[in-house]
Amino acid sequence: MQDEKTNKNHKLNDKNNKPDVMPVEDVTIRFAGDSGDGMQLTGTQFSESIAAAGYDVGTFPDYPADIRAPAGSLYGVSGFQIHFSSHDIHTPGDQIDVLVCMNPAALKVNLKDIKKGGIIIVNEDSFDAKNLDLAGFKTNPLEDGTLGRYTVYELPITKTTLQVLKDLGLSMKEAEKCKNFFALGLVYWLYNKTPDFTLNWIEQKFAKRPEIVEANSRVLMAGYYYGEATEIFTSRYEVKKADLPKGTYRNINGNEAVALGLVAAAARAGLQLFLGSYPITPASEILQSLSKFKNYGVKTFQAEDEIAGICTAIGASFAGALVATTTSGPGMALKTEAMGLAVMAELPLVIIDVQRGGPSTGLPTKTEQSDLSMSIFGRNGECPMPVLAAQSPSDCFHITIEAARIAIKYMTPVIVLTDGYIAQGSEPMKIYKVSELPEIKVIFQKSREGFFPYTRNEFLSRPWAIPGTKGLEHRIGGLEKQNITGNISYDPENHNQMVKIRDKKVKKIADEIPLLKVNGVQSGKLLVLGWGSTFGAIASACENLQKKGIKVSFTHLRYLNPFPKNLGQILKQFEIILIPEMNLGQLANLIKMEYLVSPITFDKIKGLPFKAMEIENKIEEILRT
Amino acid sequence: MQDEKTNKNHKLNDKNNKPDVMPVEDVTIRFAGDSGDGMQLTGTQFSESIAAAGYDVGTFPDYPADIRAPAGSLYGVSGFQIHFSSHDIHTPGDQIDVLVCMNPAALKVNLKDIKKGGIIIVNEDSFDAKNLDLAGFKTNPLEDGTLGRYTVYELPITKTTLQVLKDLGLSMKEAEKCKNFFALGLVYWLYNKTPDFTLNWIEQKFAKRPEIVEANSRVLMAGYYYGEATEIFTSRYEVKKADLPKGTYRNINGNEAVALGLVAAAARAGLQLFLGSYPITPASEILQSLSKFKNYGVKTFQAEDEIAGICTAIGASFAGALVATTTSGPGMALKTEAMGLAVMAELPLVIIDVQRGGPSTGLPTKTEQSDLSMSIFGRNGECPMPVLAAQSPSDCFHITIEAARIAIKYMTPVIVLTDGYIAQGSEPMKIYKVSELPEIKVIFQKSREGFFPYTRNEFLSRPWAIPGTKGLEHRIGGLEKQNITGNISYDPENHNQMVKIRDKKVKKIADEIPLLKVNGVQSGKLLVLGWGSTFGAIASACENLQKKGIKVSFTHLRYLNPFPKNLGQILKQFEIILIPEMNLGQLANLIKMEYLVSPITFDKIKGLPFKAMEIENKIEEILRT
Amino acid sequence: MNENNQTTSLPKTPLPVPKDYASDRDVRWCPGCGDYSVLAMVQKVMAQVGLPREKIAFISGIGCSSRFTYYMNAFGFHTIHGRALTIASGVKCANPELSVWVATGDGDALSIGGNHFVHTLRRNIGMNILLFNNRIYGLTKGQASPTTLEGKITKTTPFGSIEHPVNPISLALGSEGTFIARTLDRDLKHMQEMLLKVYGHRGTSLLEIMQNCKIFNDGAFLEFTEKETKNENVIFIEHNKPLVFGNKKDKGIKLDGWKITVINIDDGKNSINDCLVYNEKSKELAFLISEFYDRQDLPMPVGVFLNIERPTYEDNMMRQIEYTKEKLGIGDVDELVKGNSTWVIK
Amino acid sequence: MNENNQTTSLPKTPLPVPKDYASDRDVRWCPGCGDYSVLAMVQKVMAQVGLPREKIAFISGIGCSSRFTYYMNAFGFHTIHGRALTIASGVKCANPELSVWVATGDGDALSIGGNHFVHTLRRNIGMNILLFNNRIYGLTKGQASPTTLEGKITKTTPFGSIEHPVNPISLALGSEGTFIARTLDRDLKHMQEMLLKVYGHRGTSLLEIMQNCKIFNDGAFLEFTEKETKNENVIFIEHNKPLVFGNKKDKGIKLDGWKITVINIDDGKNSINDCLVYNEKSKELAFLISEFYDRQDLPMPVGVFLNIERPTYEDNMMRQIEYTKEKLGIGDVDELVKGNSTWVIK
Ligand SMILES: Cc1ncc(C[n+]2csc(CCOP(=O)(O)OP(=O)(O)O)c2C)c(N)n1
Ligand SMILES: Cc1ncc(C[n+]2csc(CCOP(=O)(O)OP(=O)(O)O)c2C)c(N)n1
Ligand code: SF4
Ligand code: SF4
Ligand SMILES: [Mg+2]
Ligand SMILES: [Mg+2]
Repeated sequence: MQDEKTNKNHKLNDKNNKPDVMPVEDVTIRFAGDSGDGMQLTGTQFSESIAAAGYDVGTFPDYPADIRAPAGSLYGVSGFQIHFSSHDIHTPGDQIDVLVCMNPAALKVNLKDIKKGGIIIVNEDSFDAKNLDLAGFKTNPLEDGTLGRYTVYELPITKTTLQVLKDLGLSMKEAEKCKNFFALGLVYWLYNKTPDFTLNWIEQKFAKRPEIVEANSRVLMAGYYYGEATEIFTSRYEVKKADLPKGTYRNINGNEAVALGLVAAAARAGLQLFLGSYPITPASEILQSLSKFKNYGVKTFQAEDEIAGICTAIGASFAGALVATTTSGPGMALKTEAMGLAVMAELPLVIIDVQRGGPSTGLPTKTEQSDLSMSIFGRNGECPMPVLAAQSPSDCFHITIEAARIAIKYMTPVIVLTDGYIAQGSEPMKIYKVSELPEIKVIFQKSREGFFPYTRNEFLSRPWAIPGTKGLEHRIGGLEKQNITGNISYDPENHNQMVKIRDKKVKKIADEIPLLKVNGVQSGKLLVLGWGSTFGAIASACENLQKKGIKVSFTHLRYLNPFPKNLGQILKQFEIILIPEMNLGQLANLIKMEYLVSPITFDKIKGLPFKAMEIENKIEEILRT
Repeated sequence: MQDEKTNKNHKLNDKNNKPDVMPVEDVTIRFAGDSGDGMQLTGTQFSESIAAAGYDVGTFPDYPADIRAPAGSLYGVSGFQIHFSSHDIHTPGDQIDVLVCMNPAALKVNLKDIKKGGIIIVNEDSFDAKNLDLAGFKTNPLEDGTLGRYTVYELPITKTTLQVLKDLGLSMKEAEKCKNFFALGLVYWLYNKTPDFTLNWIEQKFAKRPEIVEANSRVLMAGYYYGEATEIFTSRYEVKKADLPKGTYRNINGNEAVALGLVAAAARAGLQLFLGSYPITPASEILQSLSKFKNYGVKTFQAEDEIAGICTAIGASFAGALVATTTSGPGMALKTEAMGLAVMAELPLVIIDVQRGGPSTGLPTKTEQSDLSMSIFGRNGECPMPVLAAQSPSDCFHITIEAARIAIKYMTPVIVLTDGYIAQGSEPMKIYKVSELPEIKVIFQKSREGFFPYTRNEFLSRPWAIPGTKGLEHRIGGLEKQNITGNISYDPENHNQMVKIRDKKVKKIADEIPLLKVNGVQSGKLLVLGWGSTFGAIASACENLQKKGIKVSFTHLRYLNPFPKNLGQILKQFEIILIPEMNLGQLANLIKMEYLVSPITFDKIKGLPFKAMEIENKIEEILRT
Repeated sequence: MNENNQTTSLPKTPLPVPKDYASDRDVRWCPGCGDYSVLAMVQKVMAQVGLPREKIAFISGIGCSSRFTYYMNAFGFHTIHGRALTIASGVKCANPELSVWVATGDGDALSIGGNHFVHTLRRNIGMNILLFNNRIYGLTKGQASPTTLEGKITKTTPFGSIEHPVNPISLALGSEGTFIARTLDRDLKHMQEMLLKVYGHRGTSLLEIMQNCKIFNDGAFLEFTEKETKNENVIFIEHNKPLVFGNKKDKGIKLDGWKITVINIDDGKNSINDCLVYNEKSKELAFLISEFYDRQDLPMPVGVFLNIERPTYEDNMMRQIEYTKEKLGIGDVDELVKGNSTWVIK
Repeated sequence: MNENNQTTSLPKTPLPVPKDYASDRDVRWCPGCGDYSVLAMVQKVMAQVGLPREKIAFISGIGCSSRFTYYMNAFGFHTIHGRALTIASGVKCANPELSVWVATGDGDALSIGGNHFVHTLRRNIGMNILLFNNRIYGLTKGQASPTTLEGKITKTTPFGSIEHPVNPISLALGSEGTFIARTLDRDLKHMQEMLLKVYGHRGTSLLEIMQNCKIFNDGAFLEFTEKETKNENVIFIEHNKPLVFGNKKDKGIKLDGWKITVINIDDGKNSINDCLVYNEKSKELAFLISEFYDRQDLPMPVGVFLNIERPTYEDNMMRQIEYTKEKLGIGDVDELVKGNSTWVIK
């Protein structure tokens, strides 16, 4: 909202700092510490202020499973990674340039991800016997040479924090809690960025508690000046601003983007928005966000279970609202029967599945792409539904709007797949006004003349005739219906026909799906084909290789059912198709089925997103053979 | 049980009947009337007595949707078709040789299925103005020439029945209800078969009501002697006995066969049987049958819904029982989340899906094969499960036992697909003793030594360590588990490994699946590939054509996941693969995916099984091109 | 469009008659099914209160009773087994102006749909639930339902049911329902009275209808519906009236501490004044009386058990929306999408 | 095998101690979570009654409380959200010898699992249900649950909950439960007493535990657990004892017709003899008292609401199996497969 932010950004830049400011292309920083150390907050602050400064930013929060873990334990480590760059980036970064770690456990967990020669900033005060033991270090890694390959800065973060605050009358516990701001301040300094963004935030956030404003600000600045004052840092870094398309930007994660996408779609369509949902990790935030938008007229219904979640939505759709239901794998499984009803009743409905590690309860907090097959095939009977997938946090906004548009235009439920990675990761999003979004035309049936519930327009879509409209009283349901009249029909030919009409309706959507573009050469040896959240890693990998002069192309699917019309044509242009997926090859299966082409699946089913490097290596390996 | 039946069979045959007895190869008879006319009973009686006489018999009951329809209405027509033959038959017959129809509606509905020149026996008493009107006949078809192409016998069935019973003191309604036995008696006569089987049955069934025994028997014999006495029938027919493999036989429908298969499997495994289920058409009979087997120790649990149905079964499996859950499409959809738990917990469980017309509530009483995709793909995460399908009513028995065997051996849930057609249709089944069935070895873990819940044997199967066993206390669940120990694990590599182990475990079952046999030439132009209930129609069609010297081969899948190991090899031997399926090509998709071979799908999604003729025509059409 | 305008510009629409609410579909229940009388009475009551057809949304699950929807000339949605209440909840939330009705069975509402039953009642979402309790699964041909009595032989309980049945009224009370009543398919006058009250109540109204399934559970409620036995076996509970029953109205219900006894009010010892006076505002009484269920010593209570006011879910929802709009201002979606912190790339 | 034999041949196993029931897993609830005390007490009570570990099947759904299973050295199954009671039902039916326990939360048991709650209770399947009611979704980080109070601000109700909550005790009563009790995570003595009774009851035992969620709903039960306020706000109900409460035991519950009033028994006008004497065999009383829930004028009842006998599902099931075996003879599977009518092809 306050664009003036951009003007303040470099207030401190012209100061004459002792260490040199070295230009770098892009940087990946990870803040890591105990769940209680406020690392998520620290990371968010840094990434938002960096994004606000005009950089392209990718983030990846990574925190322990749902229950609070004991302080200092390995499984209690919480991390937040920020990647920012002078060019268009797609991922939160593969390897860490700078690790800020607040305790030994955080060091232990993250060590493997640090770049050779990377920087490690540790809170030395936490490296006591107890914490070392909890982290499973037999000897102190700060002393035993473990960190020989890195540039290590050991700072007395806790002590300094307490020192700075000692006259403020805070309790020891309260005071200690500020220490994350020290780390943040220091990193601001290290990357030659002003801490103003966070200072403002602190002021607003704790407006009612001046002593906390004072404490946090002091510690933040203490960290900042620590860099400035002490001579231990030999250099400072500066990343050139990115060259992003013109426009107004904000930072956004995928879950928030879905929530806003739904609100925007409803506004665009001129409909009220109804969400029927049940909490589940990692989708709960969408319900939570929408619950806040009461003054936008949004109706959220926290149902007793996932079935009630989707069914209330179906009911509201029958009554004329734009409706959605949000969930993750296990909840998706529960909704399958009701999805069939929506297909039969031909009512618009947006189903968001924020995929997580499966099967069953699986890995609730980890990411995966393994609900694709279920989304396409997982219903009784011939039960076709369009399936879309978001390729990045900000794309969650656009894909959700697209899903709503298709749902309404074709009177059909639509599945949108996102996953834990993009749901929680964030990136800058260019802002559009509602009026600039694709049109979503709603035509409620009004006229009685010629009205039958299952007549169809050119898109094979039936009329939306909502209760309250005089003269249009009619009945629909889950039993097979007679073509046109919608009456129950057991007629064999009619059933055959209806099954095929429903199938064709979904297939016909391909007529308006944007054709795929291939990035790189348009034909050749290797095409990398992706879908959903792998976009960032694939794009980075291919662009990196292309820069090196290696001939590799890539294209990315946001529409999984139906596929873009030129996909088959594109596949034919390449000798080898490589599909990196966070599953055992679910897209690969669809491709085989549809095009009789056999892609190579590169799977990673580890609850973690691909790194660009992993894909680069795989590509190089393939090209070598 | 009473094999002496076979000796009585031809008691009346040597009588000197006036019309000639003409030998025929095979015959299809359909009894049709109002829902209240007892056609299902009539058909069952006839087919059982015919089967007991040593014929191969196929039956197909076809009755209206779930609610009683008004008497005389078209949608209230109930039919039962019987096909019997001197050779091994696979279907209930394509076209009708003899239609017995009790009212005008039955005539209207069934006319299209009668063979040119076929016989129609009508109850002329029911052809009054009201019934004609209800059936939508403007003029009386018995008079207006509609039936010109057929041999029509108009009999006063109602009147004769009432006449025969007039001295018995039954109410008019009660007396009229006997009229189906007249038709039955007549057909016994027409096919030169003794009515003894039914006379015995009547005696046993109504043992407590001698007046009803008397009434029904009288009417049955009245029908029989009507043929004998009146001169309207110009010929009588005799079908030579079939040449079936040696053994003891019974007649059975698919639902009953599943129920018996479960009991037999439990007996073979030495386990108690537990069924958790919720009623749903057309699967309810399995639950109903098993509920009767209390004195066999069978535990049936009619749960509050399908989810509770499968979950009680999972609990009982954890506790060491052989467990099953039975359902149809919509219920299957509801069970998907819990299936994931069974996959993760690696517990044996047999899931029976008696498929019906979908999507959603669809066509509850009609048959379809459209849950195959869902069975293979319809769960969140990578969630592999073996899937089998029964090819005929009697095969339901064997496939269920095979599913139980695989479930226990591999510690996995297994899906068995049957459908409304074979669930309700019947055929002779050769009887095996429990001791003759394939071995089902149960090894409960006993020893504490080296015990971990997720160690694996050569089949990658984990130990079954049931509560009550001292020293084996352990915990399992739906979260990803550490290899071997079964403890919760969020470790990325472990997850990757476990996903692949679960996948491999199911794939490895292929090592012991019987190789597919091709019927017909082993390579050539056309292979017809089928799965599930289409077996009968495909086999008949191909055999018919083969007899005509046409080169067509066929092979049939009972294992859908994994496929038999030689399937790929077989597919390569033929130019064209034709897959007739009662869906839009779900097996075809799997074949494309697995073998990159593109079969021709021949679909029929009409709630009705294929006719052999339809497949013959399709084959000929393909071979012509 | 035209047509609508025309209609509203007419001086006055004629009063509706029951058949205005009948759809053009053939009614396909078995001859003699108890569902018929309910259909007729619902149509009658709708005409009586003059409910505009286009305002009616009739939702049902799956079951014989759930076919009700097809027979009403109204907006109808025949959904999936057990989920009628959730669909109805969505309809009402999206458009609180509608008169939402649900037709459901003992299996649909209390077995597979039991959870939604509990939560709909506690939320008090505006809808009228007609629960056709025939103590059997009709549509699927005769399996036990959660209201099937112990010992009853059905297709799935060939040796008698071993389950203790649900008492729908007690369950509704335990689920925090606000309007809870019972009627009989064969007592048309009473049914009419109940339907009018159902219609009159704001929030979730539950009407259990003891409904005879002619085919699979014939006579289940005979003792409550047949002239000869009805008055001895049924007690009609009415607000502010003493609880009396019997052919000669000679029996009464007395509260002795917290114990219930049946007294003879003609025996000189007791009089009508000793009888408990019913109060439909009392949840305590409703609980006491609801427990007269399948007990040989007590008559079956029929009538309104509870009728209390509590804000409805949709009112609360709309109120909260209005409140936040007032407090925070009507949201501007463009601003929402922008969020609190943006920057411009030029 | 060997080991087993060895163990049984030993003269006597030493008496178990609580830690025998603790598994080797680190307990991972938040520091200060109310779940800890329950875990400790369950282990203590199991040792007290000497329950053999191998006879214990501990089943849970998903939620913080459902992690309980992992911390018990017993057979454990951490299943899926809402389904613990169904899995437990299957376990008990397959092996009625086992001591089946369920750990579940207010979301797990009453939201997604609400239907199974109702049906398990009415069936009276032998199991002990520990319902951790913290009035919030803990594991998923702070959304409203069905027991969240109206007006409460949670992650999904940022402007306050608009839903009327479930009262688990009333719902259990409406579901035909046979043993229904409530205790507090911070009253160890009472919890112990309740757990012993839970264990002692045949059939489904339900124990609601008011449990503090330190992180997302801290202090929800403070008034009931803190020394200063507890006695004024909680009434301990005990069989055959008058209902009195208050710091000085100076208040009582009186039944006036069917109305409940709080009386001062030290005021000269009323005495302890005017107080209602509780009876855990009375469903009527249980209903009356269960309704003291979130009412400012009445104390929160804690203790055994109902404790009645009814045949358990598994007993009925086994009895029916035995009965049919006796009546029809033990089934011979070979005969069953043959059926009534066979023929031989030679
Ligand atoms: C998910 C699902 N499970 C089961 C069924 C089968 N089914 C349809 S109606 C019904 C029960 C009907 O009983 P009830 O609700 O009492 O209605 P009634 O027919 O007695 O009026 C069942 C089990 C179904 N249609 N869908
Ligand atoms: C099918 C499904 N839906 C939703 C979830 C997410 N989920 C896990 S636990 C839970 C609620 C936990 O609340 P409660 O049962 O009260 O337990 P608590 O954590 O408070 O002890 C939810 C919504 C899930 N795991 N599975
Ligand atoms: S089966 Fe029973 S409930 Fe269903 S329509 Fe027939 S009589 Fe009515
Ligand atoms: S979130 Fe609450 S209920 Fe869960 S472990 Fe923490 S304190 Fe306990
Ligand atoms: Mg019913
Ligand atoms: Mg909780």
